[in-house]
Amino acid sequence: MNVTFSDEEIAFREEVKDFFRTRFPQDVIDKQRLGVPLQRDDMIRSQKSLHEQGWAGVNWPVEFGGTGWTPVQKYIFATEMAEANAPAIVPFGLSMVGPVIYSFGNDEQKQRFLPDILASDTWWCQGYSEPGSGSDLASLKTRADRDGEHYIVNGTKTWTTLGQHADWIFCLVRTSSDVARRQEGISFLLVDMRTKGVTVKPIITIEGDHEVNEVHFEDVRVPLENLVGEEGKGWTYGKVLLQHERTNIAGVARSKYRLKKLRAQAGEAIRGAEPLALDRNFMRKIAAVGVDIKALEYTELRTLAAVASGKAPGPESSILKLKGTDVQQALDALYVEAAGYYALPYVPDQYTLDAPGENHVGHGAETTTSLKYFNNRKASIYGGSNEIQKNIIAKHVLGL
Amino acid sequence: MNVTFSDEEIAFREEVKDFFRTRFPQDVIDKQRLGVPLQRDDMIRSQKSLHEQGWAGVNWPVEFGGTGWTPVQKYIFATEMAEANAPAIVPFGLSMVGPVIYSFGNDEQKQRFLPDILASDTWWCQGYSEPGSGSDLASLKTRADRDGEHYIVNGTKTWTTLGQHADWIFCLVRTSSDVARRQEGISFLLVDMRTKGVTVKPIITIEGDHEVNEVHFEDVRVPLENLVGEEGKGWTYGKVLLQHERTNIAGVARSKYRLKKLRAQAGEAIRGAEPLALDRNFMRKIAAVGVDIKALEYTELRTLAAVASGKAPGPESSILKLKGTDVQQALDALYVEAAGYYALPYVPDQYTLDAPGENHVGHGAETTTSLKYFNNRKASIYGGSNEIQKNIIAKHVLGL
Amino acid sequence: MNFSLNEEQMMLQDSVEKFIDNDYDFETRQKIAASDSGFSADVWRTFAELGWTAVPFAEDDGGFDGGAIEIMVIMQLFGRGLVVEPYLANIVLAGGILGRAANAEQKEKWLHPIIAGELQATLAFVEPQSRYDIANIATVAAVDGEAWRLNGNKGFVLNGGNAGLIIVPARSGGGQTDRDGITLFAVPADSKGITCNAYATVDGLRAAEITFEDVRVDAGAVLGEVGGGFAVLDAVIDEATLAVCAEAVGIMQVLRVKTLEYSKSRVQFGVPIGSFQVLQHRMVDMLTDCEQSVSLLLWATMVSASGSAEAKRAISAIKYQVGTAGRKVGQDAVQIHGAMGVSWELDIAHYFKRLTTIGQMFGNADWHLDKLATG
Amino acid sequence: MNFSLNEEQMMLQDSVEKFIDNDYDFETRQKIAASDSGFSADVWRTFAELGWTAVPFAEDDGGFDGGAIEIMVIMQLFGRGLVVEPYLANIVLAGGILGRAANAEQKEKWLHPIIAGELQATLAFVEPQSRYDIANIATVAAVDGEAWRLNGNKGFVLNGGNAGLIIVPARSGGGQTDRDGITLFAVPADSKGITCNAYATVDGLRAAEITFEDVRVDAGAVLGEVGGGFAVLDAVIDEATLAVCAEAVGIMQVLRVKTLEYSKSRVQFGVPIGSFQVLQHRMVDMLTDCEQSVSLLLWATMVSASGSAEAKRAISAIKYQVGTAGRKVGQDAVQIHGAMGVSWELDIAHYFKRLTTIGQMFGNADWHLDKLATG
Repeated sequence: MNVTFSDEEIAFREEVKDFFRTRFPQDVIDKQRLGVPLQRDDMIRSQKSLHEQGWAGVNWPVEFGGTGWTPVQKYIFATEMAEANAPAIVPFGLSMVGPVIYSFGNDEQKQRFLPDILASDTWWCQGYSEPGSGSDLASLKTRADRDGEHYIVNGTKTWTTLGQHADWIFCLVRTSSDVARRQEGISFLLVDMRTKGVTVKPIITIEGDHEVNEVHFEDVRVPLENLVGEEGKGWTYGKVLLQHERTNIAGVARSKYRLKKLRAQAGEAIRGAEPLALDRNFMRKIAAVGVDIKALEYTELRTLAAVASGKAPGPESSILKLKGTDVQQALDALYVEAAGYYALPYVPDQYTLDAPGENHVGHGAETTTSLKYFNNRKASIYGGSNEIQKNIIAKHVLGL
Repeated sequence: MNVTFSDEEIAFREEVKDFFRTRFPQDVIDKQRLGVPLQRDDMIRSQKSLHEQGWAGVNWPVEFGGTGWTPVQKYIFATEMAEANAPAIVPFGLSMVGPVIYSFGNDEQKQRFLPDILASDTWWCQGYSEPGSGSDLASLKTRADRDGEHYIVNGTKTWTTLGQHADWIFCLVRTSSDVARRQEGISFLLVDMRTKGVTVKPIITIEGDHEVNEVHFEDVRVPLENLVGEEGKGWTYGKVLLQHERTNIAGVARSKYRLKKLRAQAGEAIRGAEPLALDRNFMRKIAAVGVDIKALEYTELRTLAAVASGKAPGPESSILKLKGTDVQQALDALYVEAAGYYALPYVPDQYTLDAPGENHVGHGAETTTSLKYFNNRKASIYGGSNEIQKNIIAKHVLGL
Repeated sequence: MNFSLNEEQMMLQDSVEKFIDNDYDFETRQKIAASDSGFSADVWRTFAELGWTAVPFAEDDGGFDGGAIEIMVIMQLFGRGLVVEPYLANIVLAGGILGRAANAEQKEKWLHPIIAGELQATLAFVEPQSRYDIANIATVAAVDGEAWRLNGNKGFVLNGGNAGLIIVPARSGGGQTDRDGITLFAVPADSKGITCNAYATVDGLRAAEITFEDVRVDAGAVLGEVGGGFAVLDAVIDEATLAVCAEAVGIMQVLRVKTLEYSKSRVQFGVPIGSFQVLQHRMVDMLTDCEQSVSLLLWATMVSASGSAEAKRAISAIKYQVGTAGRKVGQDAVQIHGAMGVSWELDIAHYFKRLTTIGQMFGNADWHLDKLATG
Repeated sequence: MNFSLNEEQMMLQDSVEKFIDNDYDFETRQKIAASDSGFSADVWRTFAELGWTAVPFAEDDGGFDGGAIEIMVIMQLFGRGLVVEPYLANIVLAGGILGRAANAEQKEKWLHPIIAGELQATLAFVEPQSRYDIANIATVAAVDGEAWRLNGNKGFVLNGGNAGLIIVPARSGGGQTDRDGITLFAVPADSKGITCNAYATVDGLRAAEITFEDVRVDAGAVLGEVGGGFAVLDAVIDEATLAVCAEAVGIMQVLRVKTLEYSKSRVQFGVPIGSFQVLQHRMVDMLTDCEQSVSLLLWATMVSASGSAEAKRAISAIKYQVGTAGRKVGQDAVQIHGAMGVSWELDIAHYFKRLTTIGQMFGNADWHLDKLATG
């Protein structure tokens, strides 16, 4: 047992640091720091810079252009990426549909889709949830009926994050109703968003932003070749996808960075006020979240170590999403608390790359704290609510 | 709306204060203060002094010797009794079987049992739980089969609190198995503990005390006249009994007193240590429990006021037991925290009415704090676990 | 000891309740919140006509002699309706100061138009550095002949962009956090040297950052004693704190009931989600939190109304409660509503946001727990 | 970075595990706990024979050169077995001081017999007024010619009634809470002037209040530098804190697993109680708490073993964790076991009690959170 990095690992860390300091788009990092909302192009440029470095497919196998990194390297990369305040990778292509395609797709699909995903040349979005389906994903109603060489897709997907930017959508669709279990008869289908009959309608979320969408399918003709794997096996692929990126969802490295930033901020005399660090109660709350995050960091490392040594992830992996979102939301709340009255002004337009004007309300990105808090209540709802996660753990880990 | 007491209420309060200062057994109060365990006789003398004052039947109707007090008087009495550090009334006779008998018993039973209960001349205990029945009370197996003028009782009751002192036991027994619902076929039976075939076996609880018992019935012959109300209706009577004393279980007045004592204690330099009151974190915890207790006090007052004005108790009453035990257990834990290392010695024998000797470990009753904490984990288990309480509220109050 | 409203209070309750239930549905509220000023002049006129703007003022001033109980009745229902009209800024804050500290002439000039619904006003009690300490005032009032000259910054001034009158606590003496040396000024919003940066707030209300640069006001602008403004300010902030607690309790009750209803109708896995034990117990906890909050609100209101010395502690207790229990109830309401709970379209999100912002105002839960711990 | 035990550590783990699983069942433990001395001389001899009493000491001293990792391995399993033998008092506390501060002569006199299992010892680091501040020492060591004279009271001395040797931190200079001026003395328990009031503890262990009245010890009793004992004491208390955290994690894991098993077999309302969603989710929380605790224990142990500057913070983190998560896991284990959980007869109650007392020792959760908040 030991906690130290090897010389190679230290060298790798410096390489990653250097990359984010020099080759990653610095204006994007500035935007992150100043609370300026990122545009589609910002996210694409960011990911393309990773791709140029060969670092886009963090978890992908080498044969498909992945990094082949050790768990410790992945940990270092995630840590340094968060430390650099670089935006998280948009997960739909690189972390979700990519792994499904290289795991279950045919060779043609691999050649057709993977390079563009890796290069961030296509933007993907996710078509799982439906109005009414909620946590009961298997109740989905969107149908794909065969018609010669095509499926005819009809139905509605919802809560489609960043769907307004997407070129392609991966969907779970019902290809058969004549099944014993609802989970059967579901297939995994790739749909070009420019196909006739696909329409995208914005949904405004609690904080007032357009981040998610409803995607309607009306007699959308999708070639049969866009089916991934076997017809009727979509549920299995979809589940694998959800499990695949557990550690990503936990976002431990980012929480660690946010904690550090909050602690540093508490030491400053913002707006002429006494530093919050003099408020023992607040510092105790930071410390308590810090303990959770440190525990989570080691839980993640244990998971990575187990997987790398060929073991199946143990019970420790199951708690990553649950506790990871807990911690994120606790941090959200602490940022709001730190901002006091300045969490309340709604002034999204003041965030630009130009130097903040005289009318800038609050210190730095202070007034975005409650928007982030409101928005991120979704963290315990999306991707299978935390209640569903607990049901799953109770069943599959505890055997209840 | 107003919070002030009337002149009559103020006079009543003085009367109660005076009673506990002068007529209530002062050695019992001393024992309470010094942490000396109470004996059977202490409890009986305490209750007899209340009876002499006409205050034993706090909630009983006047016609059966009750006080006829208003809700505010009951509130004042409970507050002053706790303030005086007088022991709580042993509930089994006065608060449990008494009300069942005067509500559902026949005249002969009323005349036979009520005066002795009121005068604390008979000690009652409760025969509800059975080994295996737990929170699922209706699964009880103790049988009472008719044989002429008698029931023949066979079975085992458990967790019978203070059963070692009891003259009589009231039991839920199965008088018929040929029923549609398990709750039917249960009867409410009064059994003289001196009857042949009744044996009492001590159970030692977590903290090492003998407080509860197993009571075995082997072919115990109980006269038919000891059946309360109708055969097969025992479940209804038993439920009424459980609901009857909700506010008693909450023990708000006692928690309020304990909070006050803890706050005072925190101000003292115990054993030469710095006063805990200098520890802001500890005082914040006390303050937080204090808010809960104040809320509970007003919740109880609202319940009493609603009942007095002829309304059925609203949803506010349902939370009394739940939140009341929460608060008790929070206080238990704070007392342990306050004692530091001195919560750990196990020295029950050092508590006597004689002046504490040189070997007294800890300050006052400090070393009893963790015993109380361990013992009182039962508060959220006995009398229907808090989980069961929540099920009941969800069903009957929320309509779920 | 008695928990019932008297006849007049019940009439007030009925009147506000009817208005909220009949004339102020969620859609109406959302339209008003999205309007330029963020409140409806029509609705405000109705408030005045119904006498609600006169409630807490003395009869001599044209008021109804109401107090903490009447304000609780109004604000709890305003919570239920998620009312955006600036009752807090005009009546409780600015009106509260004027009712206590203004002389006859000042009352006629400012309080009467406020009661009549003709003047919008506010109290600028926050400064960028003050956090929750209302005595932390860096805005300076300097004597300038017969007049005064004000310099400084006020932050998060509720209703600031709409107000014709701004009541400004400024430092005429003492150090930056001293209670002594605070003077209250009634300053017309169009005075030379005032810059107002108005904005919407995340809960759909309005506020502003206001800068005072050599703003000259005459001696008639001083409300009460020079240097002795703290006691008045403190009492009014206590009243306002209690008022938003009543609003918060109103919101919590709505969230609880709507969540319960939703859980009975929303079907997942073939059954209403209200049949899942985990959600059932959580809704029992919501009930407990709501009832405990109602109890504390009643206590705090009753002791405030009776002028008891306990009032300050009681207000800290209920503010702590709505800060902690309110957060839990709000978060659980959103969670049980699932993705719908974080949709702009549904009212739940907006109740949740307002409950959250109340938690941030007049001292958060931690601030008030500290007062209880050290008091 | 690597989470695996090395070969020797795995052998140690196997050996302790075998003993706990084969030779130390709950009934055996209960009998030993109820005995006069509260520990089994036979078992202690076995510990020595198996070399466990030598683990953390230098090879030169007859030890195995073990460190934080080896102690974690042992203590976590001792938690699983609820071992009452005074390993903490003898090996970690008294042995820890001697290993660090004793000279060759002193080691031969005291450390070697301890390693051999022949001498019972302890460290009297608590005073009645000290609470969790180990520098708060009122016991006075006064120079008396070539010797020293000790006067004062020590509280909650673990293993105090059994110990032949008491290591006494006493104040030879400085104020009552100064870190400077603390001197460590090795004092035979039969020295004149010592009064020992021994008692059982609520978790089935043993401790004592010990009074020193003009106890005379010669210069050879001083361990390390006169007045410079704090650094040694502090390091040993850190090790002991980490050791009881490992024990606590072992206990939490047992409670979690036993509760899960119980929930699968205990039938209520015709179904196993483990089928109730509320209990399922609570057991998921128990799992989370246990796994998070294991993670922190590994972190704290690894940084302690590597001598990192992070060690002190890491130990505070795991102690905070076992204080908070441990309380929750313990209370839930009892609650899910229902009335059985509060019965003396069942092991659950005893695991719960030991977990609780660990929470009270070496600084409770609050104490350590404060260190993290201010450090």
